[in-house]
Amino acid sequence: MKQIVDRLRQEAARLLAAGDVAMVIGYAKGTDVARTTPYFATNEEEAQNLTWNPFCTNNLVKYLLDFRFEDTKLAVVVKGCDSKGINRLIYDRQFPRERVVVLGVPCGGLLDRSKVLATIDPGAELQSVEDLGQEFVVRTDHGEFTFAKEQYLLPKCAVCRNPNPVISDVLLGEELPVAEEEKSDTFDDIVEMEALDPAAKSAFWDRHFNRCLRCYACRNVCPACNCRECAFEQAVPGWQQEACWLSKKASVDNNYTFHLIRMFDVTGRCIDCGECERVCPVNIPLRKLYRKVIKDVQELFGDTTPGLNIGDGLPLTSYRKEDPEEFM
Amino acid sequence: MFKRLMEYVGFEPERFEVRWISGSEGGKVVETAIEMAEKIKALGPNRKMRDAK
Amino acid sequence: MTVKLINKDRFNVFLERLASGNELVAPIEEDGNIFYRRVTSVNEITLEADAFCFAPKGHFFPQYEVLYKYQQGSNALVLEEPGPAGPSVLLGVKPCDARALLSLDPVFDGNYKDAYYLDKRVKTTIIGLSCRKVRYNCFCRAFGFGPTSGEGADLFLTEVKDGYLAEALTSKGEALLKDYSDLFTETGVDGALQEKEQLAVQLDTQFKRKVDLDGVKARLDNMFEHPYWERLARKCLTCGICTFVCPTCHCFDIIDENGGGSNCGSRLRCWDACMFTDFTLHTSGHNPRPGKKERVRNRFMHKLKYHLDRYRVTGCVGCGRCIEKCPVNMDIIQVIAEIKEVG
Amino acid sequence: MEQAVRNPLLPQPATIEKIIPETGDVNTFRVTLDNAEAMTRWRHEPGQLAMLSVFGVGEAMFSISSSPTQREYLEFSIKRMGKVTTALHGLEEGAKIGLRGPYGNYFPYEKMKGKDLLFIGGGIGLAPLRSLIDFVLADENRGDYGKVEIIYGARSYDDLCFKRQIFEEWPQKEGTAVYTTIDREEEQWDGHVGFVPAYVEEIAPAAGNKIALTCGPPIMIKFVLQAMEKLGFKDEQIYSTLELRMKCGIGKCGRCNIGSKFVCLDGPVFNLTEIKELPPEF
Repeated sequence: MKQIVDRLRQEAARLLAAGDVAMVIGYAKGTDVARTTPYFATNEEEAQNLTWNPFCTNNLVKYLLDFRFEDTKLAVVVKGCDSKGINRLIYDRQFPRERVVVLGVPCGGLLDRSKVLATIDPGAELQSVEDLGQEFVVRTDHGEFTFAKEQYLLPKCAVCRNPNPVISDVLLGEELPVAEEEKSDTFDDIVEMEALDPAAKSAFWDRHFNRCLRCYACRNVCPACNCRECAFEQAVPGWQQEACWLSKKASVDNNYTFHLIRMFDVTGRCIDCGECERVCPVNIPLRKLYRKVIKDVQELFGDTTPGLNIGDGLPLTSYRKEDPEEFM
Repeated sequence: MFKRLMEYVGFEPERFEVRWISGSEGGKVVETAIEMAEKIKALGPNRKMRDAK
Repeated sequence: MTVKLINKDRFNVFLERLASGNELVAPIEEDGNIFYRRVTSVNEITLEADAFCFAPKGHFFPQYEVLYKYQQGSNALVLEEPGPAGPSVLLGVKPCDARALLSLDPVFDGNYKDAYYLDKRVKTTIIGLSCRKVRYNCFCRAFGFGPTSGEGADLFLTEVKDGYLAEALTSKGEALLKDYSDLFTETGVDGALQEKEQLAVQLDTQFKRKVDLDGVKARLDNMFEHPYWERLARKCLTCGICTFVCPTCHCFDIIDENGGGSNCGSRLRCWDACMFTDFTLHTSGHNPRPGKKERVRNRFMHKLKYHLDRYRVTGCVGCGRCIEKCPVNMDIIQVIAEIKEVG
Repeated sequence: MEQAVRNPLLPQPATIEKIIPETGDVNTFRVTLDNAEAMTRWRHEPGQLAMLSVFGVGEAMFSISSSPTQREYLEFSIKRMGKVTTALHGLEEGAKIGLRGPYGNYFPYEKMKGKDLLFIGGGIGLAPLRSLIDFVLADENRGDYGKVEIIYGARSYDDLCFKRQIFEEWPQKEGTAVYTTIDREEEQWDGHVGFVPAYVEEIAPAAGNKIALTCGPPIMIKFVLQAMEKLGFKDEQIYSTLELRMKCGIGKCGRCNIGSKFVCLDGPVFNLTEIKELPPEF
């Protein structure tokens, strides 16, 4: 891991010094080791603040959009899951391939910070962390702890199919092996949900959506949500004078509308980076929604997870004669 | 897709239907509407996504 | 000031009786979140939680509330206000949240009195509770109070060996002790007070992060144009989490909702956030705070300077919630330190 | 804490008595409160604001463009721009709306007594100035003030508001001068052509014993202020009225702040010395 960090700093410093990129978007230490923060290095000196560890959860791809109307070239650090977001933005014509240098990190999985803290002590200060392959070693002010990956990975990492970036210009480390049997997702959690009767499903989502604060963090962090202006923020949508898409009142009915529209919008486009669920301040199981559409798209249109390569057509915007008509 | 999603969040499957009806098939429109109306009457009013008040 | 003691068994009776006679609002857990909600059964209450819990400001300033209903006839316009709030008890309020209400009061009070907030404020009795643990991001100490300060509460509880120490801090608190005098006793109060003092000393050692506000306001007075804001704001997603979890954020929007025909409906107010693009957007398309930089700057300026300028109380109480929930680790403690460095 | 008696967020029912078209997209709405007693009790000062409601659409803040000396009704001159203004423009005479206010501070007309007044307006920006112009030109107040000069411009002849007043009523009063200009030449127009700031420099009003009041699009204000400086006006002599998006109008909703000041409470009228002390965020 130390090697990755060294390589990252070297590469970033080189790119910045040579003037190849104006900025390297990566991670730096935040509040503590377990709270890394997005970091924007603009010179060689700042490049030395960049870091990498199994707490680097943020998907940094979204930040490219802040620069989409400029002409500078940028470098961005991505994990396997995030890298699909690069393909998303390129496919959606939101960021040109030639303006981004992708610094790929092979990622052995991310540690679930809350689980770790719950095990040690919620007040503990985490000082360093090391990925040893099957386990993580975390040094804290309470001593050293070892966490088996099986139990302490973020949920999305436990079923990860893409530990290696699917698109990258510089790979900062050795590619990680992927076991054959891990290559297909069985969607157990979704199947379980589908099996419930309508009333039970309804009760489940009512409870979760009822507490949605409509902070829009899920939307703002999502690389598939890349519209210049969000329909939910248009006081007067052009084609529908005087009517709002959605009331600002965060009641359960409006919240349903918000989440269902967003869900439908990312159908066939969601790359399952899991950021929406991570950022949700009220723990709404959003991946249960978005993974459902991934599963359905796979079943109906035979597509794999979106974002694996740039050329993927979008199943809902392209017509094929063999498309199913199960609803008729 | 949409029907699957509606069902997933707890709408009864019968509440949403799509039919392919040509402009010359007036009778089919009526039939479908009646059929649909009966199904929905049997289900009762939709409580979902209504304001709690 | 009356100080009494209540043992654990009686405390449960106290809760039962509070819940039956009043609207009782207390911390309740749902899917790993703790919200202040109306209690239907006292078993739901999670008082001992050291966990993250949302601020109780929503009891006085709900995420959305009807301001009035309107009905427009051919010749008349009828506006109907909602009825007054009933009496309620807000239980288990942390010192930072009780203190936060003192920061909110001058906003809703003043020359124009906000009827909705003040009505609930007047009719609510606040029962505060000492913290039993200092969380990693807590920094209330920097604002001159601590995890055992009751300021802002009517009755202030501290969990002790034999139950709860109860200190009446206002006439409402006194009234509560009087109403339930059969449950509270004076025996053992001295020991409990000592225990509370020990707890205060012990909690004081638990603060991990050092925060010194000295000179921050003075620096901010001259920092509006500083390049720091641009740098700081880069990582912000401009979501509304920090404002929604903040116990002192009070921005709102007013919206109309038609219901039952186009001639009637209700006007509501709902939480809004200074982080949102459309918050200050003019009809003309002009936006005084068009980007992340302006909005992030406004938020920190508001918390650490504007609120203080205007109301003589800080807009931050050091609860640490925004630090904990921010998806990109925007950390107000680091921001305070950096302001002192660069300003 | 006392019990809140009155609810400041609750509007009073009001009626649009008359709609006076000013330009292609500006109407002046003459409004009375439905409660006759409330109408007699109503007082506002020149430059103050009020919140108008179209129920089902929303509320928006407008300057009261009629003079406080006009006690029978209130007037609002409103350009069709967004949701609420479009809805207002869609209403007919006799329609019911909601009104609350008055809000904000006002032009300090007491301090201006004995001085000459210079009004500089652009487009719809004349609306807030109009309440003060009509106030000082009212018979009962006219003696308190010196010369009144009005420099007013708009994009075209059609975009000039209050045409009857600027061309007939005001110039006919004693001790007044009204200068009008439009941005581009037009066939029927034989008056001045050019932007307001340039016209101000051309007219070159003397700064002595004068108070200047300006309102218009931000870009116009910016250049007008530069022109004024050239003409020797001191900051204390210049007032402007600002506008930001507002929702509550009573300093609670948090969006119209410029630094620690709220435009709805501490404004909309600011002296240029105050404006220069504010952070440039409006």
